[in-house]
Amino acid sequence: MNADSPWIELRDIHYTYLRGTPLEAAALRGVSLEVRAGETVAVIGPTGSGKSTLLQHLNGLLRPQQGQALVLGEDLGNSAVDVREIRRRVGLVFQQPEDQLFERYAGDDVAFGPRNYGLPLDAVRERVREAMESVGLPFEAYKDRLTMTLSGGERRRLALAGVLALEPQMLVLDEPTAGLDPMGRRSLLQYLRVWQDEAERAIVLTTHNMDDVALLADRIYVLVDGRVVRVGPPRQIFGDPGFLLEHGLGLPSATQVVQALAGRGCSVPVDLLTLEEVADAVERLAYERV
Amino acid sequence: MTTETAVPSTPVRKIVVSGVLGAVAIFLGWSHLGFIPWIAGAALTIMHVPVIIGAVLEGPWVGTAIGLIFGLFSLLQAVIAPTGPVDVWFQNPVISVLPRLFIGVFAWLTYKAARRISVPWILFMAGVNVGIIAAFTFSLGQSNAAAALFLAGIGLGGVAALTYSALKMEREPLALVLAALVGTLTNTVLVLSAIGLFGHLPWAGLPAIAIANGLPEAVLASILTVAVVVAWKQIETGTRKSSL
Amino acid sequence: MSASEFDLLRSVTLGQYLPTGSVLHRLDPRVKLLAGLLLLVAVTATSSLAGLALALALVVGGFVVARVPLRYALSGIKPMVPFLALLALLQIVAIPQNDLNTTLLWRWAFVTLTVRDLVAAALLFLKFAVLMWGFSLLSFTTTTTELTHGTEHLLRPLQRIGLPAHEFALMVNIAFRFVPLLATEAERLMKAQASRGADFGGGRRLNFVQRMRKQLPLLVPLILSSLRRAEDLILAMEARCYTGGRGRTHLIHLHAERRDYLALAGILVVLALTVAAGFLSADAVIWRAIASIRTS
Amino acid sequence: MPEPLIRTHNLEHVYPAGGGVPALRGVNLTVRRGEYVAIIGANGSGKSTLARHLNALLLPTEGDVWVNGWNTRDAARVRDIRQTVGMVFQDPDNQIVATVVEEDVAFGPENLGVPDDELPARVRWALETVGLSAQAKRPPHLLSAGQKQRLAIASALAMKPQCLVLDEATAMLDPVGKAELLLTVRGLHRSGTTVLAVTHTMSEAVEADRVVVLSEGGVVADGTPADVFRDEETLQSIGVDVPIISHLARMVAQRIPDFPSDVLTVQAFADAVCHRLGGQG
Repeated sequence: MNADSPWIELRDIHYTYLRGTPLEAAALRGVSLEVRAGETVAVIGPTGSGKSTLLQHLNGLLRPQQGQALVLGEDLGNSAVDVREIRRRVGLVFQQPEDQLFERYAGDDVAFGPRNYGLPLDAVRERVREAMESVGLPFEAYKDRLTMTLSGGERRRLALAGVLALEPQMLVLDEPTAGLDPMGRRSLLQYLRVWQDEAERAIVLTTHNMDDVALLADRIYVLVDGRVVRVGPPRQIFGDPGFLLEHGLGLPSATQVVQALAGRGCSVPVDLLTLEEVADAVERLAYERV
Repeated sequence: MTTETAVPSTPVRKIVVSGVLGAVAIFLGWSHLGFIPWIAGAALTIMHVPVIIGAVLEGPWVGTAIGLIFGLFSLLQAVIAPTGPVDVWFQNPVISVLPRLFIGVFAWLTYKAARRISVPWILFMAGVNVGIIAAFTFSLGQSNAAAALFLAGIGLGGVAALTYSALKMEREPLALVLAALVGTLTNTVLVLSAIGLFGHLPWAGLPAIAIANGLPEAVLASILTVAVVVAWKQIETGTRKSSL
Repeated sequence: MSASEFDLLRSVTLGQYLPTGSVLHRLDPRVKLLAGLLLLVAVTATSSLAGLALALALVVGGFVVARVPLRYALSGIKPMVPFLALLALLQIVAIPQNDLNTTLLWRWAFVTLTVRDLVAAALLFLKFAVLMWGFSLLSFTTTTTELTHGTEHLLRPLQRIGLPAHEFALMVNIAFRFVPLLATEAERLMKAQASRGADFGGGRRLNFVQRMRKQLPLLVPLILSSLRRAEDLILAMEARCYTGGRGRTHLIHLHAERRDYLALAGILVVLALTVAAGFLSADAVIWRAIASIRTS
Repeated sequence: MPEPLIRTHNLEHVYPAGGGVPALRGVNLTVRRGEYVAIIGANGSGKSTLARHLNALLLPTEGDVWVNGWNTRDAARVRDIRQTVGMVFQDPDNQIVATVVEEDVAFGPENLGVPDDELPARVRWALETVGLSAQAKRPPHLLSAGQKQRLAIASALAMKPQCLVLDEATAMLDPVGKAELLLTVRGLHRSGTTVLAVTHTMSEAVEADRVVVLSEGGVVADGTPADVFRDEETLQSIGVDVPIISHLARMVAQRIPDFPSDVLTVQAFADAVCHRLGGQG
């Protein structure tokens, strides 16, 4: 895997659940996707479009039934690949991860990953300390707390720490901010941004919150019925709101305002993404008229 | 997330907890997650753990109800989706259903009694167990000395380990371990006796199976029961700290 | 290698209900439950091959009427054939039947094989098969919901003598309601832990401790989450004024029609014959009839 | 002045396992028939605890709660109270009892002893109201999360409540599910049902015509959405976000002095902009 080849390359992936039985359900129908070092890629699509199925191909939880999955230079198609090593370097966090905590004490749960990879105790402690601090759960204060007594937001950050403790190169997040209250959502996004800027790392995430996408994503894949129907930077994807609404997808708040303004004849550039840009555009409009 | 500790056991609570833990027992059986392969192709089951947990948390009625669901399901599974020779015997409700009704009651009784356990009581129980093993070894020794000595060794080792840990552990986890042990042995002993009653297996062979299968299942059940109940009732135990 | 090791959970479809919409599907669930019980009693009580053949015909006929593909319906027994053969062999060796007036077929050292042994083996196999296919037919044609409704209605008269029929039916209903939830939950747990290095593939022989270390981190959160779900459900049921069975009315009423009584009567007759065949030693009569034809 | 539908007086609640920290500290709240009230606050502010006092799932440690004139401490009235105040919870899966959609809807009325011959019509009406008539015979675990929540509403509606409490009912739904649910709730409110929405989603709070803000077990604000969301600083200090649009309106107001900053919805904002530009042009 030379320097500039992408960390993840999916080529024409097909996946069907319970293939060959009366309950057969096609989840992916020829999906190709690419993730490069340092990038944040968002996968958006209505419920049931195959987002979660796609994510599970990135760390070998699901092996491609058809097509090729190249992750960090390994072809996940052939079973000889050490998939546990791939899963260490590509950390996947599921939806509502706080439901998957099982150790009684917070520190032990974060240590589950490093212990599975046979690290000695002091290396495990160091990894757990670093991971917990990086999600705003001070090691000394939280390591001996009963997991069940932590708040929902804290338990979700603990679950993220459990994956960060493996020091992954990439993070794959399935709806990271779903169900969090505004404060929890803001702090989680903050930790993700800090984590990504620390070193050359990549993030792949699915979400229904388009403001998160506008904030974080470098590139967006739009998935509908198991097929990629659009791919591009946020400004280009959100520049065509009609297409997204047509597929039951939401829009970032800024885009919603732009659309409402356009509908009333006050034309502002269509690819505005953040509230600041909208506010400045409205300001320009106001003073142009003078 | 705070769970009220002293929660009145209303009829709704009894029905729902029985139903949900009954679903766990069914699911463990159906998905075979409840079977752990053991030596010589036999499999240890932990499908009785939800029965013990239900009894400890919500009392004997809930334990019996979950036991009934567990029994009916294992009967149904033996008839519709059999996997091994044992299933032929489990088609008989007296073997698959009746014994399972008692797991919850005995587990609950042990749990209630064990909470008032004291050191002299532990030593007394240890003495009783040693006596039972001695008598058993003596009787089995007539026909097969080697097997008797071997089984006696295991038995004594078990009692010693149990007594030591009983003296060391706190009250609550100890009560849970004993409840799980008694619950599992109830299941093993009653099921095997029913099998013996119907002559599927010679009586002489049953004690060996009971120990070979029952003891590891009891160990598994107690680990699982303690882990779940202590976490659910947020009981601080042991070092009260993570292992880091 | 397409099937991932986690797919086992998704294939845990509860029961094998096949909605072919046949008349058997539309029968009153109480009739089907009673038929199941009668079959259990008849199969255990009879000792006659002829009787069992009759019951087998009834069950296979049921598959045809229910439009269930025969090969699929009968395939369930395949994994058991070796074990049944083993058990039959054990029975022949362990419980010799050479005392009565039976013709000796074969002898080797202390093992004797007589006609009666063969009959005993055939009985064992047929009893197992009829019972299995009978209850499979029941699960093909009846949903779990209908089963719980049928049970509740059957037990309702016993409610007056204190048997909690309503509570039992509601409990079983909740259990069936939660099994699919636990299946998806367990799958997510396995995948979450696999994503942190847990190895569920278990290709190589995991020893007991390793396997337990794999299974425990899965079972603890699974049971804890079912207890959490129970707390929510209790609140939801109390919020909807549930205070036990007294005074509750019912949306679902089972109405037995003529065809239900006919079906039950038919099943009763056939199974009565199955049991009767045993007492009338029908096998001997048939055996002699065949023998006489052969010699004449 | 007619008796309010719901009234709390110095309502206090301390969870036995809560270590003595009161989850509610003296809440005085009245809700009249036909109102649409949103109850917002950060996690741990006591929102759900308050909601569960309104149908006697929880009883006050101190103070009282009256529903339709009945005190929730009066055990004889609990059934009437819970019939008057229906509730929908956060997790779609954990509030469905039956294994068939229509039987779950019938569960409540069956408990109330609604005569057998009236049940089918009532179930059909409830499913019709939430748009799930086609799913009547299906098992719930095959529904989407949004459909399951609408089923939960139908199951509450079937008891003909005067008031519906939504305890963070949209938290686990995707945008399409959220929009459908809010549409259903708006329809119910228009046809006379009092609605109490406990939420931390601002798009849901803006739907209401009155917003009550809770912080650490006490009511810190109670007024129309526009009034409540004007004061962004104090709200943010207690961990409550203002709707994105009022945040945007405030940013524009800093750039264009007399721009109305109490705007709450996308449409209202666009109207304000065009009005501001049109007026000047």
